[in-house]
Amino acid sequence: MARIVGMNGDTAVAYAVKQADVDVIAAYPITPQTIIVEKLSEYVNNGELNAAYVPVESEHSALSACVGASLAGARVFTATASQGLALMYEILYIASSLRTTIVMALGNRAFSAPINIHCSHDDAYAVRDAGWIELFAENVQEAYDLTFQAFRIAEDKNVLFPTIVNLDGFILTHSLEGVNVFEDEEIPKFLPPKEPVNPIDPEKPVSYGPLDLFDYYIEHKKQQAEALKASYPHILKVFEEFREFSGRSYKPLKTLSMEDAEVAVIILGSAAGTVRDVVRKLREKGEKVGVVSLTLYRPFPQEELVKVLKGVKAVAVMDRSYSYGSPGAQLFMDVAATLINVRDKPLLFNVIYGLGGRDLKPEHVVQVFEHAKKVAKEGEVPEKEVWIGVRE
Amino acid sequence: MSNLNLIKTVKDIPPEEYLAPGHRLCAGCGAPIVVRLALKAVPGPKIVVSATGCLEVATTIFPYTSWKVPWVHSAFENAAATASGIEAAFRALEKKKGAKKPKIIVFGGDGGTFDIGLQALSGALERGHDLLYICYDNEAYMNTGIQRSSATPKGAATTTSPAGRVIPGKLERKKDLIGIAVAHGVEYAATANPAYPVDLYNKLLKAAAVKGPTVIHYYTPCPTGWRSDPSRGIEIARLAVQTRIWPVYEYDHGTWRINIMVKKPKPVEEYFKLQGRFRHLLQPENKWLLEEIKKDVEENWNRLLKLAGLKT
Amino acid sequence: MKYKTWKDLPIGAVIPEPGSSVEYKTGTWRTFKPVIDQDKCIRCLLCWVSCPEPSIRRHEENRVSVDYDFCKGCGICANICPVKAIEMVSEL
Amino acid sequence: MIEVRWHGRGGQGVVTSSELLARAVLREGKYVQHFPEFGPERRGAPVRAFTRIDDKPIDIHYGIYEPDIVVVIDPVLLSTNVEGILSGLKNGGYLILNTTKVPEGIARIAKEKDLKVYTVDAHKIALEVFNRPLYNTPMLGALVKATGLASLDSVLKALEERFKGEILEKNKIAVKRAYEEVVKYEV
Repeated sequence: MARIVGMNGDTAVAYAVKQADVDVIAAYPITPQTIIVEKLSEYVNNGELNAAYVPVESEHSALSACVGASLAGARVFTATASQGLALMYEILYIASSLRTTIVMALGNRAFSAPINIHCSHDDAYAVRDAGWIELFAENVQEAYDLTFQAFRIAEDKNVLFPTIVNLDGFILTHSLEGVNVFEDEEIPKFLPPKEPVNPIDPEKPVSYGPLDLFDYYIEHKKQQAEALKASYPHILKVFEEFREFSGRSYKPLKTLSMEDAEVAVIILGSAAGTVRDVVRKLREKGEKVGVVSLTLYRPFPQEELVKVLKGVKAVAVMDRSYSYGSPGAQLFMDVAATLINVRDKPLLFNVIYGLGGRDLKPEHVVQVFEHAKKVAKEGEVPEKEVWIGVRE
Repeated sequence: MSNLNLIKTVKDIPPEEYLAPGHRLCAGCGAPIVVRLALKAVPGPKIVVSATGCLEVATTIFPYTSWKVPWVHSAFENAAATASGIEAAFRALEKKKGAKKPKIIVFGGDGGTFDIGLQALSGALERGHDLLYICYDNEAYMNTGIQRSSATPKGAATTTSPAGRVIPGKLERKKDLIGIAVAHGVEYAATANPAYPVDLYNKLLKAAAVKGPTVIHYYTPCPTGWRSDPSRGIEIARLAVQTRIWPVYEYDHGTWRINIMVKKPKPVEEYFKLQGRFRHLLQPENKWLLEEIKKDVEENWNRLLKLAGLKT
Repeated sequence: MKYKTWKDLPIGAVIPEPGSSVEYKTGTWRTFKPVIDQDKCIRCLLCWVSCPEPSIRRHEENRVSVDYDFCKGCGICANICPVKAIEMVSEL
Repeated sequence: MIEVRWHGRGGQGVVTSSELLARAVLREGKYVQHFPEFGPERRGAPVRAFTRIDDKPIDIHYGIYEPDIVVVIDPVLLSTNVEGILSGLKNGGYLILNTTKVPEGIARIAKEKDLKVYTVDAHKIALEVFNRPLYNTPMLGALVKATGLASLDSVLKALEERFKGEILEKNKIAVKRAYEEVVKYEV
């Protein structure tokens, strides 16, 4: 029988990590993720979770310890946000290149300066090139569900990449919603204990992380690139097995009313639901609008996106971040690159919204659709970059 | 400690080697000597974690490794943190699956220990992970080409503390690594030197026997960075001790001991003249710096005598 | 040496063969080579313990020999030998 | 969908009362969101919290600007922050106040906006039950009685999720008393 528990996003993630019977947690507190590590230390100190909690002295050491622990064969978890992620940056690439299976919750928060503790996707995007798998939760239930799936994906022998669950800072981390939770004894059916591949073993001495020069480095990178691409069908398989296990369905792309949409929004994270709500209302008025949100951000679901955008005339790609000096913000560039060689592709423009926790209200979404309709109608993009909800 | 099989001569050191030749360290490098001995001294299963540095790059040039034990390298400043994670993982897996926890040995150079890695080391020492941290100190960033570190001794010329007309080399004193380690409450910390292999080996035995963090600060001759004759590395190492420039001592469960007592120190000039990095100190215009160094050496020796409960 | 393709390499850039650096001979780095006078040698093992490679081999009864495949000719052994039983001889 | 906005000051348990309402409503099979407002404020500063309740899943994630219900936990705000309290409150909505006397300014606006105003002396209840000015749980009792958003039983069970022992018992008493003592103010 379903058991609904009221939890905020952080608590839900911590609860899932506990139920996943993680072996090692190494993390450093940072808003808005702190509740996660507080909860986990509480579980460990109360004997509810048999794991080693490593209270490191920095995020750099947090991820470094996770790399070591993962190589040693442990199921490993960390959580961070914003500046903490930035401090981990060096180790992000190492974690992926050594093919560790770390799972990280990222309570998405804006980068300084000026310092801000609220939601932007700066940190999520900072990982985009680092070889991690990235999932985005749109609500607290998804944050809970995706945490289990992240462990399955990361540890899958056909995947072996560290995996991030993104959840919007405060909007999800600190919001309480009803979560349909599993009973502890059900979990192993979906998530059995980790079976490490090639772990550190004194009986089988392997050297991890050697010096690699021009005679091999590019081969190793090509191998890593292909492996991340090849993980895609296995991620889909995990989603499918989770559906069988829980009855809740996850897909790389979540779409609403895209079948005959003429204009569409593409978006990540908690604001997707707000856009869907607006789409439902505009559809009632007969407007051919639709919305696509990405549960899977890396590897980027290119083929599916091309498919769902077929026949769409104008697309607003919404970024909760900015890429200074770039031809577009991060998701915009992903979408643009995905469509570049497609015939009859939609016109694209980039909407910058919600930086530092600025609320995305339904009226903002209506403005975006108005803009998109204009682009579709006139067949040209007067402004490639539109900031929404900013005082002019 | 009493049940330790401390050795009396070099002949008592086990013959098995866990570091293979074919590595690309410079001829005459002092680093592999401590590696060889540490891998012999630490009993049972072991894992090595290396910070980025000479030892790391020269022993694991893909597709070859010199290591016959599991070896992990992640980055420059995080060896202690990476080792913490490995130790924590084996601790957890030991509880859950009964897998025996190996001993973790960490090797960091002076850059990776005194400077960029000090925070991670401090964290690991404070948290009390069961690991033996060995700093192979060649007194500058040798991997990147002889740049000053906070372990570079006063007076030494490096490429970022050159012996200039106005500033004749490094003017700051070397950090006290053992003091830092002891301040964290470690049970065992010691300096060691390749000219005294029996002392070095016994210290590795003592450190390995502690359940918890221990630190060995190892003097590492570097002919390339010191501009010295590769064949004279051990001789220079011995002179460092005999001039009292590099005292060999230990902190052992609350007790300080000077292991190599130097009753009549040799003049520091004897040590300096064998190394290009110090040669400018022997010029008349730099006499003030030489005198300052002599004073420092005496001060440090007296400090250690005091710690060891001996008369100055 | 035959170079492997990206498909053939073990994942994560690991080196699964312990001590494989013995395939790389550093003996060619030498200009002078140590030659041990076995009659003078007192089997103290100071050369063995101080060799950075290690390329001084230790045999029964603590006899030693030089592994010229790896000896880089640093001369530490000759310098440290208390009875001057090791001589550095030019390779040229 | 019903949207509730809670007003109080830091340290009064504003966020807890919103959370407890969410937990009570969850028990009745409804869908909820509860979220505090986050800023750099510390103890003593005005604080708001929000609860969103619906019979179907809630997809939206943005702030509450036009609440159906406003609960003012802190009586001081009735004189210092009238504008803030009434901001966006829908015509015909509910206003639940911790007071014995509705200030004239609020009464006038309540009449204009056709508000349903309820008052309870949570201050007195809190001092008698807790011996401290803890207004949050009594205000929750008053809210559910006035609006029927959740049953008293669900609220008491929600308290059990959050509190234990003597504190739980005192909170139960406070909720029940406010539930009994809340009165409709005739606008």
